[in-house]
Amino acid sequence: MAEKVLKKEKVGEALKELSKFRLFAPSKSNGTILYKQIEDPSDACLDFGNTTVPAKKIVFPQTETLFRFMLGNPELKEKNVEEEGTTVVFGIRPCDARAMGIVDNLFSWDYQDPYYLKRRELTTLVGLACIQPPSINCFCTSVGGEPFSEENLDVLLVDLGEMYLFKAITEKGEKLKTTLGSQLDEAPSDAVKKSGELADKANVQIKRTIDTKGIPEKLPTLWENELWKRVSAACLGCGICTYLCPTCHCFDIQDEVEGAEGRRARMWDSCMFREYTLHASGHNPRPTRRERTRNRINHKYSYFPSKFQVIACVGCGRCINLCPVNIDILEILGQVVDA
Amino acid sequence: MNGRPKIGVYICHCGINIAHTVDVDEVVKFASTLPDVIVARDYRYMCSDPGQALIVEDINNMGLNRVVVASCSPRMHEPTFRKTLITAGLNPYFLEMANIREQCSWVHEDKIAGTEKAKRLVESAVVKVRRLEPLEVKEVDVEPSALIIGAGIAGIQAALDIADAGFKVYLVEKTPSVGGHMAQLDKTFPTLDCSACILTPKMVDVANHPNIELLTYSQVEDISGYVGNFEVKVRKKSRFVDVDKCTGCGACAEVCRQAGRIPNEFDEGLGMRGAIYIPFPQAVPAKYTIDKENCLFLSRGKCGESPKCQEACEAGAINFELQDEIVEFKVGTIIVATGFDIFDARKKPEYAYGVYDNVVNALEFERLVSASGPTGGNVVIPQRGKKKKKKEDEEELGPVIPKNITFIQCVGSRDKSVGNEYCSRVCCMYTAKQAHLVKDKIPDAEITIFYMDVRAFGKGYEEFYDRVRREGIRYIRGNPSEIFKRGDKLVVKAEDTLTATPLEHETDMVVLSVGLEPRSDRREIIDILKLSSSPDLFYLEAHPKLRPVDTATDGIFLAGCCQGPKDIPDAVGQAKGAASAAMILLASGKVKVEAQTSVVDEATCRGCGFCVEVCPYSAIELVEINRAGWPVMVARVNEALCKGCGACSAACLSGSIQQRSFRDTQILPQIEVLGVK
Amino acid sequence: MKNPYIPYEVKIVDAWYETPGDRCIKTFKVTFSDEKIWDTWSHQPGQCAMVGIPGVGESMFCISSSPTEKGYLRFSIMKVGKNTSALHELEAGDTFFIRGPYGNTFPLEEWKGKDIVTIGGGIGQAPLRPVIQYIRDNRDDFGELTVIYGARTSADHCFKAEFEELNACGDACCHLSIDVQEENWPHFVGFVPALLMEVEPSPENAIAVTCGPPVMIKFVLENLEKLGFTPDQVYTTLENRMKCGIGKCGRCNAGNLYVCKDGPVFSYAQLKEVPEAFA
Amino acid sequence: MVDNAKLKDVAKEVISREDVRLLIGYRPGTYGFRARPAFVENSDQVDELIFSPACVSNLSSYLTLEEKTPLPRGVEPDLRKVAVMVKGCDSRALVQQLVEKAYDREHILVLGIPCRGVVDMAKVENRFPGVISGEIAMEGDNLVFSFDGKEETVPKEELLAEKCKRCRYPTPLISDLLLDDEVERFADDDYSDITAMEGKSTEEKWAFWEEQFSRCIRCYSCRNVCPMCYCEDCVLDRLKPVWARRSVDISENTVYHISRAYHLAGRCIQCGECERVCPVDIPLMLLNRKFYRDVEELYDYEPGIKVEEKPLLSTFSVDDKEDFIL
Amino acid sequence: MAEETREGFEPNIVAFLCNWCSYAGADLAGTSRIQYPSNVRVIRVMCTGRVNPLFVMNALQQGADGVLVSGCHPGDCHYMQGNYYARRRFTLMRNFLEYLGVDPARVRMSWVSASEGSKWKEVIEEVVEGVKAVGPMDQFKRRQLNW
Ligand SMILES: Cc1cc2nc3c(=O)[nH]c(=O)nc-3n(C[C@H](O)[C@H](O)[C@H](O)COP(=O)(O)OP(=O)(O)OC[C@H]3O[C@@H](n4cnc5c(N)ncnc54)[C@H](O)[C@@H]3O)c2cc1C
Ligand SMILES: Cc1cc2nc3c(=O)[nH]c(=O)nc-3n(C[C@H](O)[C@H](O)[C@H](O)COP(=O)(O)OP(=O)(O)OC[C@H]3O[C@@H](n4cnc5c(N)ncnc54)[C@H](O)[C@@H]3O)c2cc1C
Ligand code: SF4
Ligand code: SF4
Ligand code: SF4
Ligand code: SF4
Ligand code: SF4
Ligand code: SF4
Repeated sequence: MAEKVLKKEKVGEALKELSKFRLFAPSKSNGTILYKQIEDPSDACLDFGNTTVPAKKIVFPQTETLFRFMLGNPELKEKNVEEEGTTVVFGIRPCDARAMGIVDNLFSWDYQDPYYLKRRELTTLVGLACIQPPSINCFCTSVGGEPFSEENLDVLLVDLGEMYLFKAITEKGEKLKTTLGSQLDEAPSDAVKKSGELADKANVQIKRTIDTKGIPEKLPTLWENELWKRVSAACLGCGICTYLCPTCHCFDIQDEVEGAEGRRARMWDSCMFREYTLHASGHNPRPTRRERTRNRINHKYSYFPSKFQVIACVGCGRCINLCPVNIDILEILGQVVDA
Repeated sequence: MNGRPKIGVYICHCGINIAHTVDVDEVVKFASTLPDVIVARDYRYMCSDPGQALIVEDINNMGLNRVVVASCSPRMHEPTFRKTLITAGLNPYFLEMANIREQCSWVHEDKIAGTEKAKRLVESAVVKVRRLEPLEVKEVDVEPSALIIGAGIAGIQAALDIADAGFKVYLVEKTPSVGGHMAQLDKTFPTLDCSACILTPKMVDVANHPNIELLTYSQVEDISGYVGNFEVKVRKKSRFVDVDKCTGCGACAEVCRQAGRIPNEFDEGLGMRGAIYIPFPQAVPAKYTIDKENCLFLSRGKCGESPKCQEACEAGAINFELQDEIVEFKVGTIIVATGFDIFDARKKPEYAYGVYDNVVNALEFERLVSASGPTGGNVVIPQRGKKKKKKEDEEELGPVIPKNITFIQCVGSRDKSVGNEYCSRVCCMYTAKQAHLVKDKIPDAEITIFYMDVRAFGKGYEEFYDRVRREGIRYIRGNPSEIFKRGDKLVVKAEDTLTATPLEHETDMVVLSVGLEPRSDRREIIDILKLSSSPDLFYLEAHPKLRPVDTATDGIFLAGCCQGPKDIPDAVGQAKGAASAAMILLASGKVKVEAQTSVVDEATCRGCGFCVEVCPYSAIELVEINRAGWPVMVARVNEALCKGCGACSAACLSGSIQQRSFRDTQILPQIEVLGVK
Repeated sequence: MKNPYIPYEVKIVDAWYETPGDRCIKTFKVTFSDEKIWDTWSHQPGQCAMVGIPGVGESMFCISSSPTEKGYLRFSIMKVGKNTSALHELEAGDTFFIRGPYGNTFPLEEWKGKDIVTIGGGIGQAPLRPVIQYIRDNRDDFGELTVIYGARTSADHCFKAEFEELNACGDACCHLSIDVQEENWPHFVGFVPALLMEVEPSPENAIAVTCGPPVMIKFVLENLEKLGFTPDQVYTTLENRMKCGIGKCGRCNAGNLYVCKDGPVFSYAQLKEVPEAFA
Repeated sequence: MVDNAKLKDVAKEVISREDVRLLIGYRPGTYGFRARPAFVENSDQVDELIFSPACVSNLSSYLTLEEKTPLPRGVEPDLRKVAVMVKGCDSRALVQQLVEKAYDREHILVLGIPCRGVVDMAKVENRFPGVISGEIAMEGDNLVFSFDGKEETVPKEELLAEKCKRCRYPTPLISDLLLDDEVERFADDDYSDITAMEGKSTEEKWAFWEEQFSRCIRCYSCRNVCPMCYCEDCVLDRLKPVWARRSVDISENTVYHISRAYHLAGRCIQCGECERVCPVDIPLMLLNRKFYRDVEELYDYEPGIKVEEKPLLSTFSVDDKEDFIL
Repeated sequence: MAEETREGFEPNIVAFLCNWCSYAGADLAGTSRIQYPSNVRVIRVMCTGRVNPLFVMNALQQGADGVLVSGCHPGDCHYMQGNYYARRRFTLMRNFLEYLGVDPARVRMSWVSASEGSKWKEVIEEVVEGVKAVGPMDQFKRRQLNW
């Protein structure tokens, strides 16, 4: 099977071709890298660390209509995701793609979430391997990932300097390869080898690591441990660490009305918010940021693994990088290990 | 428990007034499609008896629990329809009106546009009425008594009027005697009656009136509560003289070791007194007072072998152990009559007041011309600071009688440079009066008055001014720029602005006609009663024209110079006005309080006090509550004080204080339906 | 595959207030607008449903009727916030929407042949009512039924008529309480945990089910232990805030349990392992 | 620069006091050049405390952020003092909190840090990427970065936080203990950013803000970090009434930002925290500085300067400008 | 949207009127049969002091093209100070909205006393003209993006 490459000068063309789908790629907006639906290829920016907001927002939008209705009319009009058509995410980092795989567990557990699952089905993920870790807080290798991980990706691109190695991984990937046909070129013979070398190099560049073995089992034993108070003291209770985490998936459901028309919609929610568990009576089972932080870590590193056998963290480092007060999941895990 | 809102919408034709430019049928049709509207009807005259009966019937038959009337302005018929609801047994606040006449049919000829607007207004009323809550119209009882603060002529007059009407009055005076400034005056313009002659009987009446409880040498410490129910705390300062025993004989004062050493305030420091004293012979009550600061025994713990006064007092009234006493009582209404201060002429250094003994202010001059004053009514140049050690000293120095006296008007009035833009309203007249009195006493005196304008607006004033001018008094229009001494004469430098000639005028004595100022201690009362001040810093009336004796706070009134400069007739007139306003309350015995008041959600209030600051009626205070074990401050509204303006609701960031019937939850839906086209 | 977020319309057959006041409780008896749905619908005591009005929102309530009561579902709803206020405005003939049934059920099969004690407080009686009703409708399958119930005042008692009837027909022995004495109150005065000690049910071949405010549950559990009930003889239902009801939205978890899916019914034995359960 | 040894001594003394329950200061962060808030409850924890130009957080936020859980009956609340380290800008938050009676003056103990500026961490990380661990110190007008065994000096101007370049009050306006000599004002605000924005056309302005607001993910970090946003139940979270819907789109985001900016009018003390924490780099200071400038210009009012000051919007002057009123 | 602008555009303006002056003034305009454009829809409040400037934002979001707040002349407020507070609040809010790119013609304030029926008409005409000139307001409007 001959490998293909995408020459850098042809990226624009390729994106043009792909923009017949719902195409998302990283884009620079006011200095911030965010996924953007691309109509003009020049909006895309492939020379980036990682996006601030993870690609989860493409398959699990921050606000999403579930159904619509007219007030007083019993007919409910379900939102049809199918209409959105094929979606391509171009340049997703391997950790974000892995994260989708993890979140799939949740949305397909027992009740099937039609919106999420349909969109996943419609989406092709074109990954971009991390030649070097986008940030010093990347720790994917500690939680089962890798800078070159192919998990959940349909295509993996590897930056070889002049060109990207284009590696189709799944059937969807193969299809995309066909779509791109003329934009792709035959890979030089050493491309795969070079890619392998780069992968090895990338792996060792991950500086901050932790041995997560045993953490899921240990966490429940530390319920009342002092450490929770210490690590959460500075927390602001904002939504950064959760909204920006590719594996966080909590949502709220609210009805909105516009004149006689209305919709029921869901929107991201965060376990770090005070009102997340607040009862109408004023009672709150997680009354302070200590309980909320504990829940966040436990959820990712204990509850989720106990239910789905996988840690709900891909080590993307966003929650560390973007936490305004330097609350650091690696430090917390370190303390869990040491406790 | 709440059932579903069942709204009836009633659209009035108002004859053809509405129907002419609003398609009433269409509005009815539209209204009946709105959520929760059970019935929508139209009628020729909704406010007519059959119109109202229609509503009552529907309420009774269809179980309506909210009513929208779309007709004329709520300013016209809201009370009418509220009564309709009451008749039907519904809370009157479940009513909302849509003004489709004054603000629709009468102002828009275009029937399509008018109808469209009428629909929107009806919809807005419907969404609001749906969210209205039942309110209670409360009445509170009025305690049949009044507090009057300040016993100058204004306070005295108000006290007498209210007491005569049969209500209890507490009259609180800061100084040892009632009387205020008027007691210090000699004769009063324009009639020249002697001040003491007309004031003293009133002072005595106050003391003897069975309905008046006189609290002199006392100060209000705290007032809480609201109209009809004020709780008052007064500190009666210790006089160290048992007033029940003191006969006012004055034996004590004679022997006081400090006698003649302490400037007497009543005489503006021109006369002297001892540490135990009575401010002036006609003082009411005629009881002696020991001035704590100057009494040797009280300030140093030792007065010779033993205090002489105590020995001298046969009644045994002097008791150094006496303490301040706090008295508390309830009143229904309050009149503030705390009067004024005179302008401190030192603030105009060019006039050298305080530098030369022969520059005096007008109040000092009143004491000088007063027969009961320190000079026995002889106009002499006062010698300040030279303490009369012995009686003989006085004779030695001999009084210096001025032959040339100059008055300067408008000192501290109409003068932006000292911050007083206003006219003090009495200086022109009392200057004329004083000039006349000098002429009486020293017929050959040369008298000059520097003035800016002469304002003689009152009854008999112009006549009086004319008379004085004819007595040979020289009026020079001009504002002196400087006073200095040349030899033993004073020189007044000025410009005669009528002739535009600069002049230097030599004289023996200058009298500064100082203006009236808000009292320097006025904040005490502001803090206790939360009164507002006008820009001139006098207490602010509720409306300058229509409510001139009222304050923003129900049940609190103003009388006399505390509200602004006045002469005696005006002060008395206002006192009578305030008294009658107070008596209306006292006589009716009840006051209705606003129903659309504000209310605080204590669970979310953050105790910032923004609402407290903006409330013009001081109806909100911060109180400490226990929130799940923690002490926190939250706002609380006194519903008897709240007038329902809603300013607090807009000031509160956390949305914790809401005006009933105008809550955010009630207004936002209105905005929503009116915003949509 | 049916979209689990889309609710069914139900019609209110009857509605009445159980209790008065600001936080009043109203019971709704409803049937599906589309009768056919009954064919696919089946629920068991302990299960819940999302109840809502499009344009207002949804919240979770337990179905307070037993599957043995055919042709209708019951909900008893306390007015506490946005949805519940809107629901309270509805009357017979009106409609709202439900989806479900959700959650697990009381293991009534396993309880057969045993004595059952229900201990409820306030609106917490709502999930216990279907248990009681189920036992009444299968009376011979169960042993003795003891009903312990309390509320702040006598006016705050839900299901008053049913308790009287229960006692009268001898299906169960009911013990009622209020917090402070009132005139003409013939029953116990005090808190529910105290009443429990007064009644002193025997743990012998018995199951205890409790629901109510968190503090009450805490002391009831303690007292049951004192009476000799072992954790696996005691059941309760949890009411964590939930939005989806189907194990997605995240918030209802108590430790690693999804209350909406793994619960709301739990045995005390299970919950003892979950530190967050009674937070 | 505050001497860190002295700082520790003072902190030790303070936290040992009977009437102090907590001391909030700074400690080194977990990576790069970062520093982070430290919560010291006993003297053993004092050693980690530092102050350096990396100490960007405004710690006064924590005075109002603390969640008070319901106390069991019979348990007395712990009302002892909280000691807090504040820079000049941060101290103004304390002043404004006191203006708003957020707590009693006696409940706090203020350790003032006369400050010569802190860094813009984003700029620092751009300049020295990939540094696992390092320290920043200020020497004169230079910042000295030490990491991986080396030292680099950069003029402070280059890496200073924007707010420091406009700081009028480098020395705390309120403090019980000043940890260093007072610092002279070294900068002032010319509001050139605001004037530039005002100079744009209506269309340009909205185009700019629309772009900015559309990025907002409504993580509420800007609100939660803000020392002046401490309502128990923010109106923007409320379901009854709904001021801002929960859904995230340009309309609701705009409403969120207008509401918050208006709620900060005459209250925002320019600590810059909101803008610093925003993960998607929305120039929030450009919003609240507009109010700040207008308030200063129109009403001669600066929040967070005097404890006795009345809140801006709870006062008025009869002569307030009204040229736009018909 | 921009196309339907100007030509035939009838703006929708939400007005907040204090009960004592402006509402009474508007009533007087009615009693005097003074004709004016029908674009303004009034919400009555007791005092302009009640009007939260965020109401303006809300109205613009809900679809209004302009907002008017009208109260008693300074010094005449029935509650003495309400209009002074309102003046401050609205000055700031108006400047701010302008700064965001909302044309200031959309956010107006006026003093209309109970006796100024004809002034009310003038105010309405000026406000309506002003808003007409700048066209429909759609900046804050809910765009039903995800609908
Ligand atoms: C030099 C001069 C000459 C004048 N000549 C004339 C004239 O000829 N004819 C004329 O009509 N008018 C004249 N006036 C004006 C006249 O004095 C005033 O109109 C009159 O005194 C006003 O009376 P009042 O009761 O308002 O105030 P005041 O006389 O000032 O009385 C106020 C009283 O309240 C007391 N008080 C103040 N604060 C408190 C408190 N907190 N608690 C308790 N008690 C308090 C004071 O001690 C005082 O007794 C003259 C004024 C001056 C200055
Ligand atoms: C499994 C389960 C069974 C329940 N059974 C009943 C019952 O039978 N009768 C009854 O009266 N109540 C019951 N509740 C509680 C009921 O769900 C809440 O009282 C209700 O959600 C309040 O909604 P609201 O919109 O009126 O209040 P708001 O305060 O306006 O609610 C906002 C949102 O908060 C959530 N919420 C608030 N309080 C609670 C709470 N206590 N539990 C869960 N979610 C909450 C809801 O999602 C709601 O949409 C049950 C809750 C759960 C989880
Ligand atoms: S850990 Fe950090 S990002 Fe997460 S909520 Fe707390 S402050 Fe925000
Ligand atoms: S928990 Fe943090 S590191 Fe892990 S996936 Fe989420 S954001 Fe990334
Ligand atoms: S303004 Fe609001 S939050 Fe502040 S004290 Fe008043 S009610 Fe409470
Ligand atoms: S911090 Fe930024 S993204 Fe988060 S709510 Fe504030 S402006 Fe929006
Ligand atoms: S709005 Fe921003 S700059 Fe102003 S006080 Fe709050 S966090 Fe600081
Ligand atoms: S935005 Fe307003 S209501 Fe919300 S926390 Fe800040 S000040 Fe309070």
